[in-house]
Amino acid sequence: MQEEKVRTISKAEAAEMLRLMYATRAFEEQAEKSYMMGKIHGTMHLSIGQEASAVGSISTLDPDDYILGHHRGHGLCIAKGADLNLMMAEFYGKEAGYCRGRGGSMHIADVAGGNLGANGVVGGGLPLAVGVGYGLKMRGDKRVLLSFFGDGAASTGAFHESMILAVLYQVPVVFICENNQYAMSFPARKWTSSERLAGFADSYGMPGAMTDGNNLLDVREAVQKAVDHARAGGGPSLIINNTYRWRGHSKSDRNRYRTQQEIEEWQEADPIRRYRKLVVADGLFTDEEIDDIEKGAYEQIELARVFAEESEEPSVESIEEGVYAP
Amino acid sequence: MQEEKVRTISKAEAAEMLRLMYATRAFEEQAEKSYMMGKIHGTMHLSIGQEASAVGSISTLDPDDYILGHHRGHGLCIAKGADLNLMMAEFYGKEAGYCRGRGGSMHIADVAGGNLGANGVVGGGLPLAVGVGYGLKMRGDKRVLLSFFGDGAASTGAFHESMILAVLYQVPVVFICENNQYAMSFPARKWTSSERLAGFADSYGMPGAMTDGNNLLDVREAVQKAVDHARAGGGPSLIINNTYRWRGHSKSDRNRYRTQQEIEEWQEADPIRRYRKLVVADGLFTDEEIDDIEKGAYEQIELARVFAEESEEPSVESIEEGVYAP
Amino acid sequence: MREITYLEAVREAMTQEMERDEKVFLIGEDVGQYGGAFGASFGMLEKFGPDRILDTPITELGLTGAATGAALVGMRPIAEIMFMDFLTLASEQLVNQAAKLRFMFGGRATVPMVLRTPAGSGTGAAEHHSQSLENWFAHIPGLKVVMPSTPYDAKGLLISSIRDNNAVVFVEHKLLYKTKGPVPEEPYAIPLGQADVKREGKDLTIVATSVMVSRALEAAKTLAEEGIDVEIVDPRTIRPLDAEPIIQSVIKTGRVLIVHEAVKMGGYGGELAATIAESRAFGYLDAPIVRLAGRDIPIPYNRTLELSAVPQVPDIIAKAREIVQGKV
Amino acid sequence: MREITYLEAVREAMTQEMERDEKVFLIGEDVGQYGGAFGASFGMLEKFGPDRILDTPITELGLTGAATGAALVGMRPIAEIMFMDFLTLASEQLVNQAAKLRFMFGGRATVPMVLRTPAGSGTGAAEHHSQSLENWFAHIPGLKVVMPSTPYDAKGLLISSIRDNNAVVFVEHKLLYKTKGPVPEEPYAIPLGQADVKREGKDLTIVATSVMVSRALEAAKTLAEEGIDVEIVDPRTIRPLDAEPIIQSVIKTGRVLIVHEAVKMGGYGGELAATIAESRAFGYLDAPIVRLAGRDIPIPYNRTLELSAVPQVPDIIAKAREIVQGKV
Ligand SMILES: Cc1ncc(C[n+]2csc(CCOP(=O)(O)OP(=O)(O)O)c2C)c(N)n1
Ligand SMILES: Cc1ncc(C[n+]2csc(CCOP(=O)(O)OP(=O)(O)O)c2C)c(N)n1
Ligand SMILES: [Mg+2]
Ligand SMILES: [Mg+2]
Repeated sequence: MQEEKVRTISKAEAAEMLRLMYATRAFEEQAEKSYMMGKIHGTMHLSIGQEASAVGSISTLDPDDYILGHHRGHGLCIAKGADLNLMMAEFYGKEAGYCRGRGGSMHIADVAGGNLGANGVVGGGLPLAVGVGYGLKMRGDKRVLLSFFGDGAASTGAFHESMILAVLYQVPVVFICENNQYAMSFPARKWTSSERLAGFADSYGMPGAMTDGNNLLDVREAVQKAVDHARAGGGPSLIINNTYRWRGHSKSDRNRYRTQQEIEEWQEADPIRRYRKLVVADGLFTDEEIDDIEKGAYEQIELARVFAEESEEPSVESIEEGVYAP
Repeated sequence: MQEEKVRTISKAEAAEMLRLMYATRAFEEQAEKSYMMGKIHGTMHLSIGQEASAVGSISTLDPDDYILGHHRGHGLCIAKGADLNLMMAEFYGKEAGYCRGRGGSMHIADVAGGNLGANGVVGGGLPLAVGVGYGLKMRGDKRVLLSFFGDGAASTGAFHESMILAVLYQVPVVFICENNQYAMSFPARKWTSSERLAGFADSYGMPGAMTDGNNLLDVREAVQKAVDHARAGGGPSLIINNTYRWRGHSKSDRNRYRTQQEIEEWQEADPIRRYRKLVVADGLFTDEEIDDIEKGAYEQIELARVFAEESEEPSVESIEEGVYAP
Repeated sequence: MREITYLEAVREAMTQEMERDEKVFLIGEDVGQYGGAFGASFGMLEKFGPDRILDTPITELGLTGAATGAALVGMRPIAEIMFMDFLTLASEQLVNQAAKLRFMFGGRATVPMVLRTPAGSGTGAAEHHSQSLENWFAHIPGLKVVMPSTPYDAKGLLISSIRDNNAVVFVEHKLLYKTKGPVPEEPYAIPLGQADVKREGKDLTIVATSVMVSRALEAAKTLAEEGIDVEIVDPRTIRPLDAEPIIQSVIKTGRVLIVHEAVKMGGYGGELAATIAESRAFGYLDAPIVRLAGRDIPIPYNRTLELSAVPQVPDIIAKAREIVQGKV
Repeated sequence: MREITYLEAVREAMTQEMERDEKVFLIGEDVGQYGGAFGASFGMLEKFGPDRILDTPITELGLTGAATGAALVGMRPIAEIMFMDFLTLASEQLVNQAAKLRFMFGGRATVPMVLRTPAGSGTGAAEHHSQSLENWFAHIPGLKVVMPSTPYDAKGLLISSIRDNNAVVFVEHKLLYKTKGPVPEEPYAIPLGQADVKREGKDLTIVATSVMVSRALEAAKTLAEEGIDVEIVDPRTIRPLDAEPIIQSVIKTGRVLIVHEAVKMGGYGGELAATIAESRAFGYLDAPIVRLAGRDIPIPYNRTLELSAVPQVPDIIAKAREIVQGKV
């Protein structure tokens, strides 16, 4: 069954997905290091452990389709094909960054490239998604949007209102809940369950699905179906990718709300290693080939780091630019 | 079946419920007249046609239990035992009114009497309900709260967040959606259905029920169950009372979004006449007895009108009173 | 010139812009068949169909965000929030998203949208349907805030707002909807950020917004009879503020009264007073800068109390008199 | 006296009040085991248990309303909103319900609650986690708004806020959390609505709020070396405002500089400037009233830009100098 799915994907595409997952892992590790070394001010939310959710989902898109991310958005950016140099430069707050250093980790966007941005407000992207979808639909554009959010965002009023409007206007949007089990320290199980989250689809009147979010093939299959449905004019869907973040919520996290054992169990289900094992078992790749992909990804990130560190700071004179459009 | 239910209610209690329903009908008719005659400034939302939902629900409460209403709240007030004089005086904006003329139709409250107020904001009472329930629970108070809202309020973010918190804290609150099929001109069927509304209970993890909201016995039975559950420490429930408003949304309504035929069909299902027929058929009352109750209710409202009209206006000197508590 | 109401002017501006540009659409509660709570879009559903006149369920946050998202991908939505009081529900999307997306993305996005909403008291709708919160949005970089006081301004400013490439909060006043005035039939644009002198005078400058402009004009008639010649400046756009005409007027008259309906404390009158006090007009002031504004209470239901909660014509007359007579 | 941090002062105030009055409880996102995003309630779950330290899912509107409802039936909730930016999500319940219930019900209800929230920039958290929106709430009758600038004030004002019978918005500043100062161990109450002169001086009055108080004190040292003797008044409560000490100070010095972090346009500085301009201090002014405030931009991420977005010590020094030297 898994093996059949493996074979539906070309070697080139599989290699690209592996590269994106490794690049994400490498980006996050570098981000953490840069932060620890005091090169980065502020905070960040690392997506280590959630790579299959981002890459599996976004791999179903055409290059000119759209995504809307959230605060834990580095992996989404990368999966959408971000230029790693510009992304790292933004993380470093540099003029060369995607947002000229104005946005930083929580606001990386590339509107021209179809990445409509991360968001500092939990649930903040959901109402936007309805409008993006409606805009596309209204002008007969065939593009679709993936709108990502966390289990925490699912408890916000914004979620409820957005689901209702999305169904009412039948927008071409796939809503993807990256259920990593916690909103900061608040366990999703205290107010819902993965099944209940998926069940909301029914409450609102759209197709719903639940995936093993650490299984790239599972994610990809569910999202592909929803993307096809949206592109064919069938309207929105809701997908719950069950996954886990390995790191703390952000740098202030003392991890008091979960056990080391739980973290280790989920690390056993490392989404990258799982996909790697599958493709090697299937004979699509040798271990050496994948080592090369991994190494390449880490090298790219190292180049991005250098690029970012060597880039210019934005000038203080330019500070008021960009508030208003002419 | 219906007959068995009829008999569970004493004659005195049945008479009281009939009186409350007739008083509501009479109050609304008088309110409309006063408005037409230019005696009332502002707007109002009449609950004619929804009397069984209000009276049936609130008849299950002990006198010191609580309710939280909404903008279409006259019937809820009356069912909670409001003094009709003080209520009408408030509607007239008089000093003797429940809110000293400050609140008017949309804000009538009697905190001491357990009526925590109507609300001008659709969905505005729902978050309050969670807190009221938690307050009661925290101090070991055995009282319960009925929190009323419309089908329109169910689409607000406030609804979603409130349901989640209510279940999380297991508050002694019964949430009652008076689904009168429209939010202003927006038909509930365009975004949900009565079944789906009731189904939200499941999504959040609490008991849910759906009633024929024009059948007083049906409403009463469902709410009684939920009230008992809440009082026993079982937490919140969600009940959908299906009903209909006969009048326009407010005075600006041209009724362009529904047919005369639809209105007439629902008028056939007049909740007062239906209950009246049942108790007469059952032999509990003669028609004459009920005529007397009806007449008494209208007389009470006429007295209330006179009281209100003869009451004093609030003094302009007192205008700034009540903003802050000492 | 043809006279139409402020409400009709709003509708005409929307209609003409929708005819001109198919990217413009309207979204809001009951804006379709019902025609909007005040009738602003009455008949527009029949003209433009349900794809461009979008009725929503009660979802202030959702619909404001939907407008923002559509703007982000090139549409030009007009969102209607039925009462300004309910912007308290929508402000996350307006303030954090619509206003900031462009700056946050390094200037690489545009959010061309209008959020229309009626503000103000006077209709007996009480505490939850009568607020004037314009200064909340005047405080937010990235937004523009427009407050027309006449039918003519309403049409011209709304057309400019729709054509503007930023998020514009367009504040209408319920009591103005039925007021009539001359309005050209063809489309025309009044630039945002341009104050207008509604009456020339030499003794006292009154800076007034929205419904207070007509009350000030009314007051000016009585004051003129007493020999007090009032100049009335209407900022029309409160963000950005066109301060120069105000400063010039104050330099000319040496006295200023600021009048708005919103609660005084924390209101836009403070901005106006401070702008004058830190300008070169400061040296020309012959009297303290006086604000006349809403009382420090929520808007009550009772008719008499409601009227007394915000400045009325006699209040303006009395305060103007005091200033000119040196009694403040 | 013992020195503790501002954050510890906040925690101590909550803890002592919860020990004193069992009606007091805390509700907010991650206030339990996590101890709050900034650690304000760290350890309180262990002390008071989950019935009085309520963790919530992400529900700003819901939890603010829940606090309001609990207050309406006699509890004394403290709600924490993790960042002031998210009050944009909660403001309906705060503004329409908590602030107005009492007035709307004819004075027959009380809503004794506190809503604590950290405001301000300086932590690199960018546009959605750095706003200073205090003037939104200063504009709302029925609310009180408190902005402590020192650990001592934080404890005493928070105790008063918890004991107050109204809805109090208690604005903390992220950058102050780690600042230390003398704080008595026993509970004490600083009355709301009482300004405090943080430094006496004769040449210039600086009215500053929150983190700007310490920056102004810092600036005053340098200015003193230049022979400029600055008086610093901290309103501490911005609604109600204790205007008298400010007016008296301006009468004494004849010059005033208003400093806050929030964006200038539409900010509380306007209220302060207008209050002075319409007071009897007007006649004593030797210079225009000057405001120094946040730039007209959202708070950017880049460290240098972020610092440049709001007043820093050198900006205060420069502006004070200009005023005293007659250059404005
Ligand atoms: C509206 C809002 N409330 C609170 C926060 C603070 N906050 C940032 S991330 C977060 C948890 C989000 O949980 P979830 O949506 O599950 O995403 P995850 O962090 O788990 O990826 C919180 C509470 C916020 N950014 N926005
Ligand atoms: C938040 C909010 N949005 C809009 C309105 C305007 N409004 C008042 S009542 C109403 C419809 C409410 O529908 P529902 O909840 O079904 O109650 P019903 O009027 O049908 O009894 C609307 C849109 C409001 N008062 N509050
Ligand atoms: Mg999560
Ligand atoms: Mg309804």
